[in-house]
Amino acid sequence: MIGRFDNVIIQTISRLLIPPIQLFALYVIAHGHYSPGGGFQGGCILGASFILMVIAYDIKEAKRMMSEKVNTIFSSLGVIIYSGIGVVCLILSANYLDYGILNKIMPVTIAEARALGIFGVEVGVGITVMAVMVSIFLNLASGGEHEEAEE
Amino acid sequence: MTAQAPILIIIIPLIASFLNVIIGLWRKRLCYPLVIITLSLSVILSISILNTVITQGVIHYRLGGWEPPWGIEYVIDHLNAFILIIVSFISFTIAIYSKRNVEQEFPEKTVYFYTIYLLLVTGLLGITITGDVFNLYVFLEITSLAVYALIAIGRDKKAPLASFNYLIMGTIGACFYLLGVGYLYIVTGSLNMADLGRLLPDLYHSKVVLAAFAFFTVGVAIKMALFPLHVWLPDAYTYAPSTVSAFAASTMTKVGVYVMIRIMFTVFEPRFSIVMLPSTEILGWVASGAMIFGCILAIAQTDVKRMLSYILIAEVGYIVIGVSVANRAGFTGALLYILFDAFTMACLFMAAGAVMHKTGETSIHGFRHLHRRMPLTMAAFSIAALSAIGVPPFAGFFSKWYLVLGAIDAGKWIFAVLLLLSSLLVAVAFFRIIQNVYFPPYEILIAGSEIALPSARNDKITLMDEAPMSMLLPIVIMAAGILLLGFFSGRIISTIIQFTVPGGF
Amino acid sequence: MRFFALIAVIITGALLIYATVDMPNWGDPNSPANIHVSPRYIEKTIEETATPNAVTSVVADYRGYDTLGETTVIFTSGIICILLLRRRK
Amino acid sequence: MEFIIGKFNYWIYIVLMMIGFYAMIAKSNLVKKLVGMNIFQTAIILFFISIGSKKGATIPIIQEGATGDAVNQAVNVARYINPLPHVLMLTAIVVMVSTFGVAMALIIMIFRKYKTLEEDEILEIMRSEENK
Repeated sequence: MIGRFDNVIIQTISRLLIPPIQLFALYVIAHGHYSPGGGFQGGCILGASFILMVIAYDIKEAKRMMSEKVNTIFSSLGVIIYSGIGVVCLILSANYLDYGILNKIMPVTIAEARALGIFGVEVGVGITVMAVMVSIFLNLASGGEHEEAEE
Repeated sequence: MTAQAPILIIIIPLIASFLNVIIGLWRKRLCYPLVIITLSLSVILSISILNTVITQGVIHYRLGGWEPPWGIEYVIDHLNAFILIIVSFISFTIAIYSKRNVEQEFPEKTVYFYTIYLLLVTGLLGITITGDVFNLYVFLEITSLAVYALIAIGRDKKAPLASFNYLIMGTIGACFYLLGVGYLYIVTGSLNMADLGRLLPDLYHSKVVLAAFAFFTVGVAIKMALFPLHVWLPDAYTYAPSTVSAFAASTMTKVGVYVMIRIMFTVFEPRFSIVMLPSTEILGWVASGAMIFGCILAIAQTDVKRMLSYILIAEVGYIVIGVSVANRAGFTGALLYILFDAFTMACLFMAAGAVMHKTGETSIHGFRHLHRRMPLTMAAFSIAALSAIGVPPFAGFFSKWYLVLGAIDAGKWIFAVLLLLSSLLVAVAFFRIIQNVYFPPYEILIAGSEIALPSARNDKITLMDEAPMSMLLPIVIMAAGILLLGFFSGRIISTIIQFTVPGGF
Repeated sequence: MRFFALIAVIITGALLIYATVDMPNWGDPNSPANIHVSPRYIEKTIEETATPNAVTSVVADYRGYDTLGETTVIFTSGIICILLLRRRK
Repeated sequence: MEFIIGKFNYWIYIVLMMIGFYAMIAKSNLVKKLVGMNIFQTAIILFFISIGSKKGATIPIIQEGATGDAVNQAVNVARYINPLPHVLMLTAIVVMVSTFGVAMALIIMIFRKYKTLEEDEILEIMRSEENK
């Protein structure tokens, strides 16, 4: 349903805009400890940058940057990171998601270990949200009939 | 290991569902074994949890190590453990059953089907095990989303619309539940069930608490398809793939009832739900409406799956009536009914699905003479049907016995009469099918176009053509369960159910 | 259907208005919701998690399990969109 | 008067929720139902956020102790709004986004099969197909 729409101004501007948007998204994810932000918000912004790509060019072009397979792997990778951090806590003989125990494998205090745990979790959430936003958008926009980019 | 069992039972299927996607990209064939292994692990874990609960009492598990009102806590008492075993066992058996059904109905989507199936099981287990009202909402939504999708991929053209209507109703239910959580939070400031149970008694006069209770009840009633709010159920379960309707029919409504019991008797005290409000009285009448209405509509159907859906509505009515009479016998009957009905419904829907797999139709006429073609499936179907009716040696009889006993104990003769009347109606509904299977009326044989080829048709009928092994085995397991569990009902009551009865009954 | 919807909406609205009468005022710092559980999050977030943003620490640590559920929900919906719509040509 | 002004947010939320609820049940266009669902859910978000507010308070990013020199300074709880409802709504927003995505996917499936999104037209098509 989204056909190619060639417009030099739109394509150039989005080329210019996408890197700062992605940088800002990373900032929002990473700086969630000290300012409003976090995994979900940052992931949404990151996903929006890919969606901008799709709108300015077309689905094939966007898929050359991130194929559907990679996207699917990312969407489950994020949740695996999240639940994996919990499993690491389990293996270190604490309760699930008890990040405080991470100080056993890292030279930090318990509170800092918790902060690190929070950061890891936020990264996981961000990856999943980004991948899922893109995948939902692509499937809804094309009715599920988009083709793989030919390599 | 056993100390961490409460969380492992959730995260093993959860992580398996994430891995399933990645493995599916690589080797599609590995998905089915992965699902079977995962779910068999959760069966083992749920048995170990039940064992721990029986020997050591209530399990408390702090997620993230935070103490309860601040963090999320898992609380597992006899009631949770009981429901956990039902859900994990049924999901395991139906996963075995699903293989051929999935291959036949949507061969190119097996990976995603199994991912969603695992998430559905995770959601149900998560609802059952948690001790936090908001955590329950999150898992409720995982379950609901998964079930909407699984219903929508049914082969029937009407499936997406049925699923959409379910989505609208289900979202209303979930939002009402969330509003209930908000109303409790605004007056107490807590989200933990045990903490709420401690704080609420001082606030029972508050109008906010009353509204919260109303929203909880209506929201959960939508989710478990209690009579006037059941409208989404028949369409959804009729058009869903047979694996999904078997699983959803046997577990989702039961978990809904569990949530209702939890809210009414743990978050609120029985004193509030029974004495201060006439809620059990209202529920009792609503449930008896469900029993009669569901059975009458079931008799009117010609499609077997749709008929079973209406029977399911009636069965929800039975369970709720057991809770609403508010005494020991009634409650015992309700819990026994949850167990037996999960087996019965799974068996009935799976048998109907096996017939659909072989003959491609589920109308009652399609069942004619099937006892020669699919003897085992039909035997299992008849056993389950007799159990649903409540014929003595089968499991359903024992639970109905307690339900009637409870109604009489509470002095509510009218409920007892309605229970028996509705059992009679269920019998009428099922004997229409059983008659078609074993002794089809002669005039039906002549009617229709099939008369043109009597000899060919007879050959087809007499040929034994059972469902494939992976379908037959779960059906037989369920039927055996129905045959045997009834005799152990005394054991089940004395080891598990008698501890679940809330104080004050 | 319209009539039925109107009745349902009016009943719900009446219940909501009835309940609102007993609620604490908006913005009241001493309402139960603001004094029972949440002060701990504000007071201890730096000491216990080294994270000044209390929302982040509650999202990902104190109630981190909810967030795992939340992430699972969104993962579910992503997979569902593929399951329902994807058709390879 | 105090009674009405003091609970201003709650009255607004009730009105919003009733609008959304009505649209969800009564509208026959499927997309309008979804819009109603969104209004309904937004109303709930407004309600939760209103619970957590405190007059004169700011966002819950703790200033005391964050800068190195002022460690162990007691935190004034009344200065910061309640973070918990925000957390709950963060989760609920994600759930709502997901529900909306699934609902849109279902709508596309329905449109593929019936070429319309008006519920009564779909029911008519169903009926005419059954009679065939």
